[in-house]
Amino acid sequence: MIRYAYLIPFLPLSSFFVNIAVGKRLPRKGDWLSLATIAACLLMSIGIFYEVFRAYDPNFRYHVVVPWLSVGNRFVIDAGILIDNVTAVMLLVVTIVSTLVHLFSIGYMHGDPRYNRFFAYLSIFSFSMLGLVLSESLFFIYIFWELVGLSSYLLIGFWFEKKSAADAGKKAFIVNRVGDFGFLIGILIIFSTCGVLGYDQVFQAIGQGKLSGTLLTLAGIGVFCGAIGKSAQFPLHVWLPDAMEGPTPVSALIHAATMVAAGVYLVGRVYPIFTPDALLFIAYVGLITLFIAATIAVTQNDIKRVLAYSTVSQLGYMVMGLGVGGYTAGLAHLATHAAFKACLFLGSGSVIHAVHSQDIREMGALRRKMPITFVTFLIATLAISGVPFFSGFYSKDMILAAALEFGMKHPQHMIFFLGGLFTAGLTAFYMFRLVILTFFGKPVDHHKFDHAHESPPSMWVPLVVLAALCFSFWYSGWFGTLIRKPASAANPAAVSSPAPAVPAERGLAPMEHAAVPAPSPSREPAPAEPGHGQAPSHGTSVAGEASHAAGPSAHGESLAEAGHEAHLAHQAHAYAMYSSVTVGALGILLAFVVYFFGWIDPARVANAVKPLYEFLLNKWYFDELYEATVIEGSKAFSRFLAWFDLNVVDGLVNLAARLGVFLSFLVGKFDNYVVDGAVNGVATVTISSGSVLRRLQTGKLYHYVFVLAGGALIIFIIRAF
Amino acid sequence: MFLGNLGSLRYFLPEIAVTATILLLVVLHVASNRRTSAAPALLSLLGVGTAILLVGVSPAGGGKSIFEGMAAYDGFAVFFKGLTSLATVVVILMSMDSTELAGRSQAEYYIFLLATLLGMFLLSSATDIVMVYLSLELVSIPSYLLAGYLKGKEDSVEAAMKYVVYGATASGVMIYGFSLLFGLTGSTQIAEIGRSLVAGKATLPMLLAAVMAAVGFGYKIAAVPFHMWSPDVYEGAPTPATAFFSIGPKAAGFAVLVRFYYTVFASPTPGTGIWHLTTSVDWPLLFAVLSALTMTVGNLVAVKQNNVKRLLAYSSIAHAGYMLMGFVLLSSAGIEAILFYLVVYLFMNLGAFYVVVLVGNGTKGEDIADFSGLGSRAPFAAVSLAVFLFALTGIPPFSGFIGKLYLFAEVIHRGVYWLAVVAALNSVVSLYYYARIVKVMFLEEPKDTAALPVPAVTRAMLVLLVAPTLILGVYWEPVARIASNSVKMLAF
Amino acid sequence: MTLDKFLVVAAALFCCGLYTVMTRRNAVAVLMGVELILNAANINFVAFSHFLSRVMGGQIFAVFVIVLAAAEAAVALAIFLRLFATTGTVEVDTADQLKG
Amino acid sequence: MGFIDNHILSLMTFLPVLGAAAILCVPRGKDDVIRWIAAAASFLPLVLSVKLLYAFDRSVAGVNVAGQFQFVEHYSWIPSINVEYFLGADGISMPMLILTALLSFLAVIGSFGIEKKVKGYMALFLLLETGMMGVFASLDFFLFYVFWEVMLLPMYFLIGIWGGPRKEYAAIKFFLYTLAGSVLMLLVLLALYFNTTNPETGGHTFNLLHYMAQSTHNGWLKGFDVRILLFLGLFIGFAIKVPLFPFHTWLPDAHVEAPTAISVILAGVLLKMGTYGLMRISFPIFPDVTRWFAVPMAVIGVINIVYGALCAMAQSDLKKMVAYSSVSHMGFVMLGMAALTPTGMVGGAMQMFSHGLITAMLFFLVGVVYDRAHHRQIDGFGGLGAVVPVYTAFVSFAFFASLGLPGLSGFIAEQMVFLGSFDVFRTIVVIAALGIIFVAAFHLWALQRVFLGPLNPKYAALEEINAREVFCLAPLGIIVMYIGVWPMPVISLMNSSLVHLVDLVKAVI
Repeated sequence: MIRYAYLIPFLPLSSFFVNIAVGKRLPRKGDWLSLATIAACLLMSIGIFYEVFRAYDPNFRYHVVVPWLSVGNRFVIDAGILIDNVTAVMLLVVTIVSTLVHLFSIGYMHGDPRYNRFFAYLSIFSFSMLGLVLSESLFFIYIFWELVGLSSYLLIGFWFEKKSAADAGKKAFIVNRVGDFGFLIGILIIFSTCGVLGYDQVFQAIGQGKLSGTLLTLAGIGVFCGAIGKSAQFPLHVWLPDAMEGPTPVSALIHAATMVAAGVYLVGRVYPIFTPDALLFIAYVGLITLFIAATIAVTQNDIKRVLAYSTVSQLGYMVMGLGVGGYTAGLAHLATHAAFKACLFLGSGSVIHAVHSQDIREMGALRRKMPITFVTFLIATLAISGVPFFSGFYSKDMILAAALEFGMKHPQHMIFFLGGLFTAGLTAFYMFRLVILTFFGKPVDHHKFDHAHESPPSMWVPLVVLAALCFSFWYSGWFGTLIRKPASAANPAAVSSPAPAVPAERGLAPMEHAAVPAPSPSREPAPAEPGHGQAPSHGTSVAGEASHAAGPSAHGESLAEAGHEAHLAHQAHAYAMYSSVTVGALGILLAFVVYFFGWIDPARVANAVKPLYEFLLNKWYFDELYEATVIEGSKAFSRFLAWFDLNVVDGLVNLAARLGVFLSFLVGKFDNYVVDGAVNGVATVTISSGSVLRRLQTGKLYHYVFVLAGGALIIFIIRAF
Repeated sequence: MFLGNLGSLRYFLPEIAVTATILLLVVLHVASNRRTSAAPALLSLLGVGTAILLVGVSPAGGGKSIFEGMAAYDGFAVFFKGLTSLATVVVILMSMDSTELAGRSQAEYYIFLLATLLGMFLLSSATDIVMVYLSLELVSIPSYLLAGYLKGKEDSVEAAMKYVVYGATASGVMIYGFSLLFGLTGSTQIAEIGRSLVAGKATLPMLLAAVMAAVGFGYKIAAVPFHMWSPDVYEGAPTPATAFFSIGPKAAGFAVLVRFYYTVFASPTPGTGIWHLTTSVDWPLLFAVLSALTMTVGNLVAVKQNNVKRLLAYSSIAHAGYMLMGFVLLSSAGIEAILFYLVVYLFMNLGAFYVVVLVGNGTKGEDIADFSGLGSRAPFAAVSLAVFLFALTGIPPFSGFIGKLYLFAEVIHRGVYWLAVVAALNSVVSLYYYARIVKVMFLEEPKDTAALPVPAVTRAMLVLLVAPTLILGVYWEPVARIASNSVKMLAF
Repeated sequence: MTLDKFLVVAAALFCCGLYTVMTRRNAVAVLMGVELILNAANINFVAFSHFLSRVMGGQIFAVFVIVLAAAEAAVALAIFLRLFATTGTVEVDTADQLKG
Repeated sequence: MGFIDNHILSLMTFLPVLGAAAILCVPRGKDDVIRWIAAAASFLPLVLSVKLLYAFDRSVAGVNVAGQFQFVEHYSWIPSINVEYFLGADGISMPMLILTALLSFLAVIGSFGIEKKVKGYMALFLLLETGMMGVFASLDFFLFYVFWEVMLLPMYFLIGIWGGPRKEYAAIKFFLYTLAGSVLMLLVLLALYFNTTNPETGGHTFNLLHYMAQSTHNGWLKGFDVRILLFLGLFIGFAIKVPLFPFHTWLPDAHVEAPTAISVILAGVLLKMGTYGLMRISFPIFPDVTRWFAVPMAVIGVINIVYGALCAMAQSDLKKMVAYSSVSHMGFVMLGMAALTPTGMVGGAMQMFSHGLITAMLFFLVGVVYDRAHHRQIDGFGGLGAVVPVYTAFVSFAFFASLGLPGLSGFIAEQMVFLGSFDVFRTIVVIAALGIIFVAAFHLWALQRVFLGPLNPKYAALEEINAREVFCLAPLGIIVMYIGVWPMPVISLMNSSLVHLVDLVKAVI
């Protein structure tokens, strides 16, 4: 199966082309085509996952490249795919969510005038996202990075007649471009020092010391900037809530489960290039994000916006998790989050579909009308709130554990754990606030309530599937084993052994083999086995295990120390688990106290801390700040430049013309023709001097003779003396 | 080495043909009552045609001094004779077309025209200052009459008055300079004068003589600051006469300028094609400055003109400036460039005037505004005029570019970069006013949309003028060869 | 009588002529100025011929100049007449239609 | 067949002008006949260019090696001053020849809607095509110069007669600017001529390859200072054409006033002549000065990028915006070339090719809406996406191509420029990369104001793009996408030449 992996992105791409071109004329407007292709992708992904899972090798790699672009003999960029365990998991996540969203959309988008276009866009998104997951170099991930941005733009602005939707699409694209600017700089730094862009080649080059120190940190932060944009991290998180203008399935697929997680995936993919400083930067960005977003989520009343901010907050968790060294934790949260957040979003879509409103203050008691939606939504909420036995508990707990462990080693950075813990409570609170206001209590708007009904099966089946994936048993066990933190490439100890990464096979036709890089110094380089992709080497797992839980500073330390680390990690895990369960419970409790039992009136609380409430309600005024500074600033600057261009640069020659005016004034022949600024400047000078000169031609004969004689005299005098 | 009078006649056939034609015209004028018939024009065509033929078949070998040293028979003179008579043919045809001249006495007009031509023949071959003065006056005096030929038209008479006074003064100054030269050397033969001056240092009288001679020649080629008569005269004179002035006397002026200065104040370094100054009178620098001034003033003032004839007058001043560049370089390639330029200038300038005559016939006006919409009223004439104007600007693939190329090339080759830059910038300026005419012809909607009739003969003439302008822009080797052969000048 | 004296007279005459041309308004007077210039040259020719060279070139030249001056004057006067007929005046500075 | 093979470049160059001559013989009023003759006369070079593409040997460099030029036609033209008729193609000129053939043909098709003085229009257009082809095929500087200037006249008339409201101003401005640049070039041309001799004949020469052969001699052209002067003279001449800041102000006027097809040619082909000239003439003849001037060139390039993008953002006229976006994109070419690395150079050349296609699409598209709405004010539309979906799709495609979306050719070019030049100019490239944000911003902003949001009821009945217009756009779009996905066919076309060029520029002491 894996040998056909390169086909995966092309299936949705073909359906994109068909749907965009002739979709309107196809039966059912081509929705089946998109669904079929993505389902095929799902099947292939399952196949691949099965192969990977069967191998059960933390170092599994399948790497194929074909030459794509070359200039001279030094500049070479290859196209290819790289499948390791992370990829396999990610493929599965993407295809599952995508398939379910396709299915859900059939019902949700029913009757839309641009139905076929919607499925075409979903297909191009699936293509881009799968390409992003499979790409084996920074260059290609950047390509697909932009392409998912495009599909996001198209889908957010799908209902472009709404100005807010069109605005949101534009905002998303441009904000992402800001992040991509950093990404590009990161790529450029790496390329200019290492001369390669394939992940393996880059790690190898960094290991050889071609790029190190501050520049490496900068490169890491640059690449991470891409993630800041795509994963809506502070300070570029502003686009994601606005992106909710898109159809809800899109929000679920792109802006909750997959595309926004691409940033996290990117960080995971290039993890070895991050220096400890870069990781610390990443962790802080994650922390700030998760906190800010959660505080905002508490006050929002739009069901999708609450979910959007919760997405931002959860992405912050993932990023922070990666930043503090919880590699596995961050990626695990990515996977679990994809399921429960997609479930939440699709659930919200089901609700919106039913009541035609997004304001939770107009809902209430919907559990009676929409039991399936309610149950699935509740399960997902339990998952996100970190209730034990649900997937969110499993992964968030790992993140908090990693943060605590990091804090134990570096007490000055304990804030990661504390902030994360506090926000976990906050998350539970606002999520249950949402559930209670939506599904419990009494109907607020009877008209809407009466209209509400359970969604058709095409919509609730995906909900059920996703809800089923919200339980933790799906993930526990294999996840931590298969997905291991890679060694930092910059750590000299990790690369003191000859770099064993086997260069990928080249050829015009995709060739394959399993390359097994060394995760630890103790390992012998494995001979390249040009054969089938699943070449397990279990012997490596011991050493791999040892470095698994280690913090960023722990690489390359002795096994004894590794044992100590393991102990520390275990301890941290326990603490984190207890405290997170406690805090989560408190949050849920508070939500019930306030919104279910009504013992505390939220309006009064809000009034009591009005400035804070306003501040949060207005999302910390980020949009206003950006609007006032960056956007207005650049617009004003561009207007200035346009003015400058029209008046100064074009006028540079005009300036000469002004000089000409002055000169002609000096000779007493001021000529207002010159002032005509519209005329090209050089011509103006010419004309003005021409008109001065022509005044000499008075028509009076004796002037002519005078000039003749005078001219001759002057010539004579000049020549004579 | 000097051929006697009788022996010289063999080398004087074109002049004789022209003289005979003039005499015949006088007879015709006296004998015929029909003063406006086409006979004089046809007769002059015949005469000039014969002259061209005689120039063409004139005995080879060159390098003869005829009439006891008064004139030279050399490639240089032959070239100018051919050039000026060619110009005269075109002008005669143009005059036949012009309604300005219709109804006026024809024979007199052509007598003056041919007399001027005779003067130009002599001027381009004169090797004695007496001869120079004589032929200069022979060119000038009929020109005055041509300028004032439109009896009753105030402009024309005013032009003639200015022309005659200015011309007489300029030639007076020149003759005074000649008298000083004669005093310094005791000879009237320019070769002799040159030899006598070789040893001498630059005395004040010598300088004075050089400058005063420059006044006379400068007036003839209309170089700044001796150009001021030309715009007024060009505007006032009948258009065919203006066309004639802008090429014929100017070319002859260049001929005598080159011959005089190169013989008197310089001498060739054998085998190199390079001249060196024999006296310390640094006239090349002087004329380089005049050249820059001339082209700049001509172009700048032209920009502001609204009368096409006047505009072309200034443009011809500017072109004299370009040609002067070749004069200052003391190299045969420089002179070659002038000769080449004169050939292409002949076609493009006369062509432009031809269309002006055509439009003047149709609209009775010569303002730029009268050309508006010509592109649709008379497309062929308009396209031809555009070709001529762009050729005058010096844009490939028209011949004017090649002419400029030769001039620029030699200037750069001799290292006078500043002059090259000035000239280059001037070309850009010139585009502006030439394009103004093109603009009104093609880009503006005409006030009057009636088609302008273009007679078949005129059309044929325009073709005959456009063709060389185009062909010489693409393949000019033969003309270049003729020019380089014609540089061989008598110098003894 | 030395050459110098002739030359000084000629130079003075030349200047007078030029001055006349530049300042007089009446066309006929201007023409007279031109004649002065030509005659200044003539004096030079004859004087040089007499004092410096034994050839007759100078004198001959002077004769030519005189002849041509006459011709020129004839043409000029004819033109002035025409001017008078058209504009009613022979003032050169009123004839300034053509300018610029 | 042999004749065609031996004279393929000449045929490509002169077939259009033959077509123009044929058109002049067609009687007035038979506009359709004229149109089809013009289409045929521009289609034949396109066919030949395909033949050229297949016959071209990609492995040899050309540039300064006489023997490695292909399709060479070498005759003496004016023996007395050694002007030669010398045509040939290498990797530098190949993409441009193909681009010219393609865009010319499409522009003729795109001009079928012209009703005013069809005869003159088509004849001038074909003359223009001859000029363009000639520039890209010439290897003799004199010949190059003649073709270079030959383009001016038709361009002047095409803008001046068939242009918009301020056509006269725009036409003369274009003409004067360009002529000013080319007279400088003429002076340099002559200086080169007199300082170089043909080793075979000993006479002076206009042959570019002979200049390049001299370029390694330190004492050539009286030393480095003179070479700097000559280089700058040429540079300004080319910079006006590109156009580089601050010589770019003719461009917005000319582009805006020109009729659609002429804007396409202006932006698609004429702008490339400036950078082509630098590659073909300036760089190999003055390698040492090129290195000396690399940083200023990069700075100018980056100013173009950022400045052009910002100016574009401020425009209210759609066409003017596109025009300024050309300024921005040509900055990438300059930046890539200035880096003097193979990647940067290929990136720059790639950008020339790609921008030619993309900007042609953009101008065609602006023309489509202008034909229907008779104005181009960005704020005067709104919500057109609902009325004209196909048109909207084309515009979106072109805009995304223009802002450098991966998968389309502009992206490849920009990235190669970045990757190739970052090593050399770090800060400059960072600023240039900042430009991509602005580029995205103004494209999307315009897209939104014109096509998205609530529909402006004035345009509820706007006509959808028609088949002829799609015929003009589709080939461009397909090529843009093809190159974006699989750029090697184009890169390999110029690879060896440009690598050789970089070696040449870098190698000299």
